[in-house]
Amino acid sequence: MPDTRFIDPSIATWPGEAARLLGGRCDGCAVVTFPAPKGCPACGGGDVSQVELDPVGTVWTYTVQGFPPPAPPYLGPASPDTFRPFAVAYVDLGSVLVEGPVLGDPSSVRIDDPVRVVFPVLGQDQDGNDVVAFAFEPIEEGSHA
Amino acid sequence: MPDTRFIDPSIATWPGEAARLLGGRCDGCAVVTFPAPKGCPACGGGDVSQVELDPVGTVWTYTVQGFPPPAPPYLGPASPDTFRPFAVAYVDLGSVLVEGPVLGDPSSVRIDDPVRVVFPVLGQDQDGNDVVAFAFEPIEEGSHA
Amino acid sequence: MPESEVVIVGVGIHPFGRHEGLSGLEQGAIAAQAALADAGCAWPDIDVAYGGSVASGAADSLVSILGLTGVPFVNVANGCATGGSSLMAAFDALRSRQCDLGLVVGFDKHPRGAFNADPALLGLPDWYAEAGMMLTTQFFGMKLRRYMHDFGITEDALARVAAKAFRNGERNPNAWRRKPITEEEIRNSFVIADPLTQYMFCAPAEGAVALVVARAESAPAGSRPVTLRSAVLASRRHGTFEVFSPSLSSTRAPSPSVFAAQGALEMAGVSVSEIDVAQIQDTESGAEIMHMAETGLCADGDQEALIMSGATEVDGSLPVNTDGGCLANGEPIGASGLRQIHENVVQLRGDAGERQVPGEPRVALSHVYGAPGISACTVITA
Amino acid sequence: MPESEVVIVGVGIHPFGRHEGLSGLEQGAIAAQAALADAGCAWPDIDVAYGGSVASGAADSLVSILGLTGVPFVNVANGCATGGSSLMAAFDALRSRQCDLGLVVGFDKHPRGAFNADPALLGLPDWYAEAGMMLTTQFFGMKLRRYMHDFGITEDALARVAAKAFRNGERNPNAWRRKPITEEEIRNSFVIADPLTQYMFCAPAEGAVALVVARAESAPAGSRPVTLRSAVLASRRHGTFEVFSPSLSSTRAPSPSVFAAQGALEMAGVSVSEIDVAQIQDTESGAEIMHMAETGLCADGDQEALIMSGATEVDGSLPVNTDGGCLANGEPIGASGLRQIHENVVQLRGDAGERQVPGEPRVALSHVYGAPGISACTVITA
Ligand SMILES: [Zn+2]
Ligand SMILES: [Zn+2]
Repeated sequence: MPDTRFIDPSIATWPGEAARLLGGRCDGCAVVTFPAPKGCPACGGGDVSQVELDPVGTVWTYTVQGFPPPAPPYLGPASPDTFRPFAVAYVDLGSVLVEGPVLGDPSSVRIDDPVRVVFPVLGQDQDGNDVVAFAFEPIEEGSHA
Repeated sequence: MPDTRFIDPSIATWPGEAARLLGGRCDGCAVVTFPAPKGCPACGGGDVSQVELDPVGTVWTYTVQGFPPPAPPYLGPASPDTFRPFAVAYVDLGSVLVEGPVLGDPSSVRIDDPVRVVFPVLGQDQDGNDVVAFAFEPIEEGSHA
Repeated sequence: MPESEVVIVGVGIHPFGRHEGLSGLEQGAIAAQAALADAGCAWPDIDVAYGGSVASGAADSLVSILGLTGVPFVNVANGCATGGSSLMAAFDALRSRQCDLGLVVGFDKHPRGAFNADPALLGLPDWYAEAGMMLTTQFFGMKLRRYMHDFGITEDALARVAAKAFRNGERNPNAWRRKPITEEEIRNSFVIADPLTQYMFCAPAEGAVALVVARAESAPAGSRPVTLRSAVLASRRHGTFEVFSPSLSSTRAPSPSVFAAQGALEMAGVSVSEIDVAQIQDTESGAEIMHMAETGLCADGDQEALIMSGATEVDGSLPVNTDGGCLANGEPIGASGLRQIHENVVQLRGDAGERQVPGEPRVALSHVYGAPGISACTVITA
Repeated sequence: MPESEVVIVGVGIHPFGRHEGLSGLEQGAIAAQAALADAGCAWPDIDVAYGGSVASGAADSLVSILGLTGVPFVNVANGCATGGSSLMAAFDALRSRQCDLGLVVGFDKHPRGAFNADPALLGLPDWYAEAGMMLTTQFFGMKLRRYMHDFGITEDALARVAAKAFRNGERNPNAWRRKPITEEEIRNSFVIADPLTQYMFCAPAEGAVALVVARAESAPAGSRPVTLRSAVLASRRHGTFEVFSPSLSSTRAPSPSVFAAQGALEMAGVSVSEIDVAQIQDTESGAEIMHMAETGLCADGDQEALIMSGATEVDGSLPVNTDGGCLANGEPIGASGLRQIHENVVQLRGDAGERQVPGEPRVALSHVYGAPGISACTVITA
């Protein structure tokens, strides 16, 4: 029977209300990288500890993906009928900038917009399982994260 | 219906009793190469004329292929049951030394042995056609080529 | 303290574009023969050769077409910096070995469509491609969007850069795209990665370029040398913004282009204000704009006024990508960096015809940049 | 007239063999870190890097493990001569640019079984493979058979060469094959390509080697430098006998190894009689024998007596392949040439332990040879 699975269990604590992205912090120089690297790209050090990333941040830069990514490997809607342009952004989470899709109207995304990490269904894999990935969702002005 | 075809019509005048291998002679420096090259490997000249190679020569060096060549691409007998070690030689045809299999008992081949070019069936292609290739055959002492 | 000056004595190009029935290697041989003829020497005179292609096989296979002379021939595989790296190594060989003549060659023949990449080969996780983020075009859009925000570059400037490329291509018989396109058409073409449209992006293509280099005292009689003052390569540092990065450091570092350009100017003993003509990496319109500042040709943000006032046109005060760049020539990766140097040599010789920079340009800069974060720059002088 | 002497100040090796779960690149990083530690310097000190692999990806990807320092890193792709070509280019860079420290690295990880080749990629017709002639082993058998005929080399000598390799491998902790095999076992093993048997051939393998090179005046304090006197590359001339040749010219020319060795000796200002230890390409037993003459170490035909008298043993008058060569180490193509130089450095330092050449060797030659007819030679001195 088809199931629901996370796209890569090593990159987040999904499932759960308070799911978080997982990065790696270098024990030597404290630089944070997502996903957790084998060795630190900043200092070459080999000791990296897992760290939960802040769930809220701001858009540092963005673009709009105008055409369907090649599928496979893309698991989202990729046919001319189902594809809709979507925004992709680097989101400044304080310790690190993480790249991810931004939900909602791509034409409304702006630099410095506040966003939070969410875990929506991206699409289906070959076996018919729903595949959950991470994305960012705009935080409405006046709402409380 | 399966047919008989030559492995590459550009390299010999097969069929016929007097079939010959076809090389290329450089119009500039007269160096002969087999098969005919696009440009002369000796002088870089671009003008190369087709030339029929002498059908008899002598073994310049040889080895014995001890294991079945990977099949495909090899078209000869390649299963453990059907493979028999065979000799391969460079044969000095005067104008050029040509590499080819030597028919007969591989353990009896020696440098300077006289040989002639022949066109035996090598094996079958995917469509069941007999594929004819070239090889060299020892010339018995006392016989006339 | 250079002991020997190195000069470029011959240039050869096989036109860029699409060439049915001609392999990348064959285009490389045509370019090499043209460069040898331009230098007034022959293939057996060459003491050392460096070259490469990304998709068309080993460059040293050229010996089977050019002739088996015994020449030491080193294949270089540095992506977009293949030409620049080859030239750097040949430059060093001539100076270190006191040998006379070297050949540098780059060629390629890519299939149509975007360059595709396998995440595993690049050390990236599968989810990165599955989630729709493994597209080079997104990187270009995002690097540019931040730059426009920080330094006030407009979409008008993006369209102007592309329109200039096609106008310059029209005047370049070796270019692929030789029809002008209006800024309106460019802006209204399909949006690939906002703010970049289809006509603001270069496409994979075919082509080949070769250079004959010599120690100055060994330049063939009758050749028309220009001096290769420097060739410098730099790779990325931690904190730069590169393609295919699931995350970026919270602290930023200057691009490798900054160090390659500074190094090339310093080695050449030339100040950036002396540059008369520049060929810089324009994978898309915004790259030309950002690279103008990264190479030091102007300050961040000054591009808008320079471009809109026409300064980067062939007859402007700072001509950039006079041969139409990657936008008009397409990008055969192994050949693209050497195409820039070919154009700079043609400009310094005064041979550029309709696209000749006026006023006898004497100092030229070239700059390439590509994955995984490498840049190569050269300075040549008349 | 070398302006600056170049020295090797650090060597590092990842053992050759089979290493489940460790990529070629990771082995390369281990070798690089070992070479840096041996030199007493750190990765950020390196001013220029050259390296390559045939089957394990771009060498400059090492920066993502070693650190993003901005170093210019050039990938070289010259098959068996990848290591030698990289060393040559680094040598030239140090001398031409007056920079201090360079890294040269080679690594590879090949699948089990023979190297397979696609005829089209090599410019060969399909019939050549269909007729059963596209096997490297045939080339080795045929080149050797003619040589044995012309110069009186026996099958006893072939077996003796392989037995020596495994004996030397036994005394080399970094070798893959470390068990002696008797000459009888070697002769009686499966006949791959008469006169060559299974134990006379090397096999594809895994491993990595790195060297740190410096201008003599910049050698790190406390390092133990040996002098890199020359690094020379040569490609084939018309008339040589190379692998995958449907025909050979009726006139013969000397192998590229002859020119590479002559060039390396000449550049080093060393006569062949001064060589105390040599590492030469031994893809199979006969190659070691033929390359002894091609490199000038002896006259054609003299090998038989030298080998049978023990002259090429570790304690002989002309020690050859003291680390067990390709036969005992296997062949990770990108690393193989640098393994030879690693062994020569270890011998000149007197650090070779059980396999140490007696009498304080002072001059060492290395030689690689491979498809499509290229050879690289180096001379180092204590
Ligand atoms: Zn760190
Ligand atoms: Zn010719």
